[in-house]
Amino acid sequence: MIVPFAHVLIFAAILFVMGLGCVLARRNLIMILIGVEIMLNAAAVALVGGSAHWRQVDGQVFVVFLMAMTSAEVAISLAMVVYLRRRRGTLEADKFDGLRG
Amino acid sequence: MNQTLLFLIPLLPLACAVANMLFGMRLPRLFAETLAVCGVAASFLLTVLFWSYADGDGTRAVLGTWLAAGEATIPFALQFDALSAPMTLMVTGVATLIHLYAVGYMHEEEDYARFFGLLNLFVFAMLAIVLADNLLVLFLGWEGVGLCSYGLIGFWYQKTGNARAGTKAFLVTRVGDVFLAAALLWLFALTGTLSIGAINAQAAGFAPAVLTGLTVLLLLGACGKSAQLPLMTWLADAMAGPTPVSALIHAATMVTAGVYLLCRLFPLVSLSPAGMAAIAVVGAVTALYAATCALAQREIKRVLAYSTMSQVGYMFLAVGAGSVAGAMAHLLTHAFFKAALFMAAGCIIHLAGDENDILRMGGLARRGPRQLFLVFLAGALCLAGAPLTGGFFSKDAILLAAYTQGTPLFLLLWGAGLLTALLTALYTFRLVYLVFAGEPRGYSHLHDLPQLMRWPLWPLALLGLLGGLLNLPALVGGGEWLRHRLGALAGREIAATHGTEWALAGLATGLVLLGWGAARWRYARFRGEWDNPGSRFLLHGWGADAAVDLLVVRPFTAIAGLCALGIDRALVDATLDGLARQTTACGERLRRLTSGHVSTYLAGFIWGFLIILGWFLLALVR
Amino acid sequence: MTAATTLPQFPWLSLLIGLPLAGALLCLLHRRSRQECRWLALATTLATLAICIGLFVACRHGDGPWLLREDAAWIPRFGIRYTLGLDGLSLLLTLLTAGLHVVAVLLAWPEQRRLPQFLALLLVLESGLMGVFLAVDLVLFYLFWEVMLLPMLFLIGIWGGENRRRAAVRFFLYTLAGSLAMLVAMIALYLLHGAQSGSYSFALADLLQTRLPLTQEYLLFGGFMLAFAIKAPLVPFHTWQPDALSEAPANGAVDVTGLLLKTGIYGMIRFAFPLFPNATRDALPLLAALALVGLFHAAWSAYRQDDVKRILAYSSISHLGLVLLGLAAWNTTAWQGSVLLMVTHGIVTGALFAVVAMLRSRTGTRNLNELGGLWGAAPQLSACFLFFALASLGLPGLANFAGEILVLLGTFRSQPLWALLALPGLVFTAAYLLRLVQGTLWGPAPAARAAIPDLTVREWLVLLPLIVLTVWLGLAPAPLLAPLAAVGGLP
Amino acid sequence: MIASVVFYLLAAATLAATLLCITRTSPVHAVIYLVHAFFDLALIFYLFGAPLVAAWEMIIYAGAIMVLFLFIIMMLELAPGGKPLTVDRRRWIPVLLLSLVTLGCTVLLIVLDPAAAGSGAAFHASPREFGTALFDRYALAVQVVSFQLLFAAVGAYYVGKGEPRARGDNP
Repeated sequence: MIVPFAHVLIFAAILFVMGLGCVLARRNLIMILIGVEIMLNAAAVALVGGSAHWRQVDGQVFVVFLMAMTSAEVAISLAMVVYLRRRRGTLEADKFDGLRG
Repeated sequence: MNQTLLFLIPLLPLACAVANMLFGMRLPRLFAETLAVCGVAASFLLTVLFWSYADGDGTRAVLGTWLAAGEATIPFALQFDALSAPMTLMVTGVATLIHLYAVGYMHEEEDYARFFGLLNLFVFAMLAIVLADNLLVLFLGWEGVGLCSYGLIGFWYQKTGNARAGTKAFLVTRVGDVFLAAALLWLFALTGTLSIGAINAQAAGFAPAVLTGLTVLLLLGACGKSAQLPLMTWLADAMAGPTPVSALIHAATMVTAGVYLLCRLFPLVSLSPAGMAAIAVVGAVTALYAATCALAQREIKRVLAYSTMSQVGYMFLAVGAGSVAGAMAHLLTHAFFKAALFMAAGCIIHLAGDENDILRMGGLARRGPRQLFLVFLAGALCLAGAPLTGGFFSKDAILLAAYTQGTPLFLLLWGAGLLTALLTALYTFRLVYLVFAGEPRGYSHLHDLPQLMRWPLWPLALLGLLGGLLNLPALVGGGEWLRHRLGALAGREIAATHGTEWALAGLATGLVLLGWGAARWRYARFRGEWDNPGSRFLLHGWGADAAVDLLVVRPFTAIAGLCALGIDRALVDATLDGLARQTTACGERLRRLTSGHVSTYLAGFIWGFLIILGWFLLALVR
Repeated sequence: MTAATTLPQFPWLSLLIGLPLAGALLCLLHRRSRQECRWLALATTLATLAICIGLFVACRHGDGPWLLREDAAWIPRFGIRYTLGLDGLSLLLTLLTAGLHVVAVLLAWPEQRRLPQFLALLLVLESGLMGVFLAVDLVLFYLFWEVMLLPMLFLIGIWGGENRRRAAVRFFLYTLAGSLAMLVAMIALYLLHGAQSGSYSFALADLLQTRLPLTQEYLLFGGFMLAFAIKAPLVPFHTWQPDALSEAPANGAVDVTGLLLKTGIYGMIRFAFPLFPNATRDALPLLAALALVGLFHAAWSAYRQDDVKRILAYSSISHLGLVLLGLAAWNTTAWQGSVLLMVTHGIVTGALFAVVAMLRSRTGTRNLNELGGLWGAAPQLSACFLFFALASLGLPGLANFAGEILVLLGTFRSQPLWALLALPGLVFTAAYLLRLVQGTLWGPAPAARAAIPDLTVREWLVLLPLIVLTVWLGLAPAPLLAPLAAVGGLP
Repeated sequence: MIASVVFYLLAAATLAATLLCITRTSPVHAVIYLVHAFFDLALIFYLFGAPLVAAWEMIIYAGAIMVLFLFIIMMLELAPGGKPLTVDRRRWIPVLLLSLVTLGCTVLLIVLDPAAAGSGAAFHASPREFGTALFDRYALAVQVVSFQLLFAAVGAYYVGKGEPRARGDNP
């Protein structure tokens, strides 16, 4: 293994936290989706690192599934974004508080 | 005739009462009235018929068991013996005459059915007290009498004042009943039974402290009903009821129930000297207190009410001095002449057009019917204790009993008795002069007097005058019939030399003459009533009413208010409502959390995630 | 168990519970015609009463604790059985329930709004109460305990007075909280018993054998007592009662049956005291203290109330205080006295509520200051009102006195101080009841009052049996006390 | 040993790109940086002996998803204001730097083909091995995922199809 597994995990963690920060901090829907993407990729990194560490190919297979799921998710969410944009004229996440208690 | 027929004596008035109450209004008026009078007259006749049953230690009749639970078995039982027989005779006799008088007095009242129903019910309750063999039947009569006096005092209920007087009477006597109930419970705990015979028999076995306690409780119970200190404030206001009621209940029968109770339980009461002293003191003090109040009263019936309170005080003094015969003699004669006085007062009020205030009467002797003046005078002479009248002999016997007791306390009480005798003579003759002598001051013309209100007075006045024969002392060659009849129940043997007896008789006569002279000097030619603070103080019964209101009624209402509003509203409800409000407030805060912004939700999610992470780290570390 | 010989073999007790339910269903089916419903409900309640009287006559002299008993498996897996038992105590209470429900149906006669549903709920309430008084299995008892609440909640909630919602909800939550405590204690007892004896069962007879360490016994006793204290009601938990009763429907039917909701005392005698003997013995002084506090607090509060129904509600709490004192005195006379007082209080205060309902239908108000001078306008109604007020006052010769004097006699023998403390209660009871009578009957009639009709035949039908009962129980309560002698669990 | 150094360089580059992506105000810039980050990730995957995954990363993520983002952003004219995309020296420095680093790493990787490095048994999953694993043990999962993609497509079509009703009416 070229790099100690811990470092890979740390790297993935940092990446994940950045994605999370983006989701939490940003107002714009698109940026939130980007944040989600980053988080998913961080997961992918961890998976690949794991498969390299345990010398199993399953990790990589999972990354493929992960990518499939991500693309499905992006497809729908961007469709929603378009829909919301047309309906509400804005993409500010806080404006969509229809579920307010 | 077997004993159970004895039950007819009390049950006949009860039957007539129930009949009157249920169907009174539907029956023609005459039928309802005759039904009422016959009920009482019949029981009077039965008492005469059964008179022989009372010889020796009397007969005990049992109708059936009333209560039976655990070890408490209480039957319906009557005891017709030497003590209860004369009392029953007096009650039924006086009641019959008063019923006749009431028919005349209430002839323009349309709610007669209720009146006669209650009056009959009263006679039943009084007979239940008199004939009771066990204390629970006595208690039944005791409360029944209280109920009837409540109903009859508040008979003219349209004026709330009357109803309030009725309520006051019921509540004050009810306080007395509480003490009686306490004694009753204590006796049951001690002896396991409530029958009076058994209690009197086992009385010797009780400890002195228990005896004194019981006697004090019985005394307070008797004070309630007999309007003695400290439970006497209700009697004066009870005059709000119709006059026959005052005559029957608040002169002849109910107020003497307390004395009868003490006489009935005399074997128990006499065993505790402290108890006897207490009874005597209460009697003498009340006699003095009532006599002073009677001096300043303006209404004719209130004077007589305070006079009754005073005379009953004498009876208490007699029981305290150990002479049951003296007490019973005075009780019987007093019942006769006081009933006569009250009925005469009723006639006077009727004549003067419902005028109660004696200051606005006067000159009735010449203008009113001659008979009325003579009857009233006869009653007044008995009340004042003029020599040879019934009142004289019975009161003298009581003073003699007190004097011969010998202890310094009883000498003091004997002195108080003498002073009361003087005051009694004074207020009696004041009454006579103000009503009958001088010029008419208030009323314009005299109403006519129905026949029925005239002739029932005579028998009672005569019985009052001849009351002395009941227990004529040996001094004047009398056979002391009542004391011999009572036998064992008669209490202490009054041993006194003839010299002291003559001296006391002379002293009493002197006091009466003194009283009469003073009254003649002051009131023959009426020069207006003194209106100084002293007389006002006496008028309001030494401010007793105000004191009771201040010390008892107002604090009670305050505490009740505290309970009702304070504890229930503020404390219990508030805590519950507070609880409810807190939960809604928490709900509100939680609601604000769901702000609809995605970011807050995600933040929540992250916090949760961190906590789980922290938990695992902790688990890892430990 | 000795089933009375004269009775044919028939599940009488289940019939007692089932009949009112059947009646309720029939009432709902006949929703269309109000008249039909009325007669149907009356027939059902009268039939139930007839059965109760029949049982009373037949089983009065049965020996052994259980006069009549029915038993069937229900949920064998948890050892829950459908067992109904009739002993002296439940004999009296079922009789009282049946009687008061006949009165309730008669009172509900003129009700206009949705009468069929009203009568149906009333009948369901009756069957719930019967169940409570007959159930011997704890789970069955708890079931009926809850069933009893629902109709009451709807009756007050829908047909009630102005702020009926609040009163109904408060009543329901209060009782529910209490019964949850009982449920927890019940289950704990069930498990402990199972652990000790191996066989898991909810039957009262089995649970009586459990020997618990003292602390556990206190806890379980507390659970049961909390539920029964709320239903009794004892003072700290009593505030639901005046609200519920003063907001109950105007025709008074629910007040009369509402009194029966005081099954707390029955629950104590049947379950709490026998199941936890040591805890009970130690808790007696506390119970007595609560009883006395209840007696005086309720009497004083009643003195300052203006709403007639609230005065009666507080008076009912005050009487229950005396009943509890009798129980706490722990001797035969006091116990029989308190059970008798519980029954007669049901009759007398029920009658008073009926009279107040009639008063309200005539004058349209329940406020003491607006009433007055009733005697002139309606002498018969006022006479009945005075009669029942005096009976409630504890006038000797009328129903309540017999119970009260027995309680006091019994209490004085075991704890003289308690009896002496309870005695002044007589004066305070007299005080607020006479104030009630003064406010309504005496005094000048308010000018605005139109002429008031006197008692109608229907109202006489309601009051006459109650008057006869009050006098009969006052003078000869022996027949009622006889079956009590053999009640199990009594000292 | 070189491989580790390359990894750390690439990791640093990815983190920097992501950081910049997050902090951009305009979504277009953010997407660009993200694409950049995905390239570095692909290299890292390759470094960990997952060439197929690296290729897919480049194709699917960088290629398909980010392009879709860009397309959506352009379509919805989210670009801030009408300001033309002037070349602003200061803004392009970070991009240049990152590109250089990425380019350097790529070159190094090409030069140091791990297969040739033979530095110990670095794990290397050949496409054959990957293929058999994918379609042998995870056959079912593949079917499921394919369904998932189908649903996503249908969903996107449906959501996208709805013609906009009057603007601003609440759903």
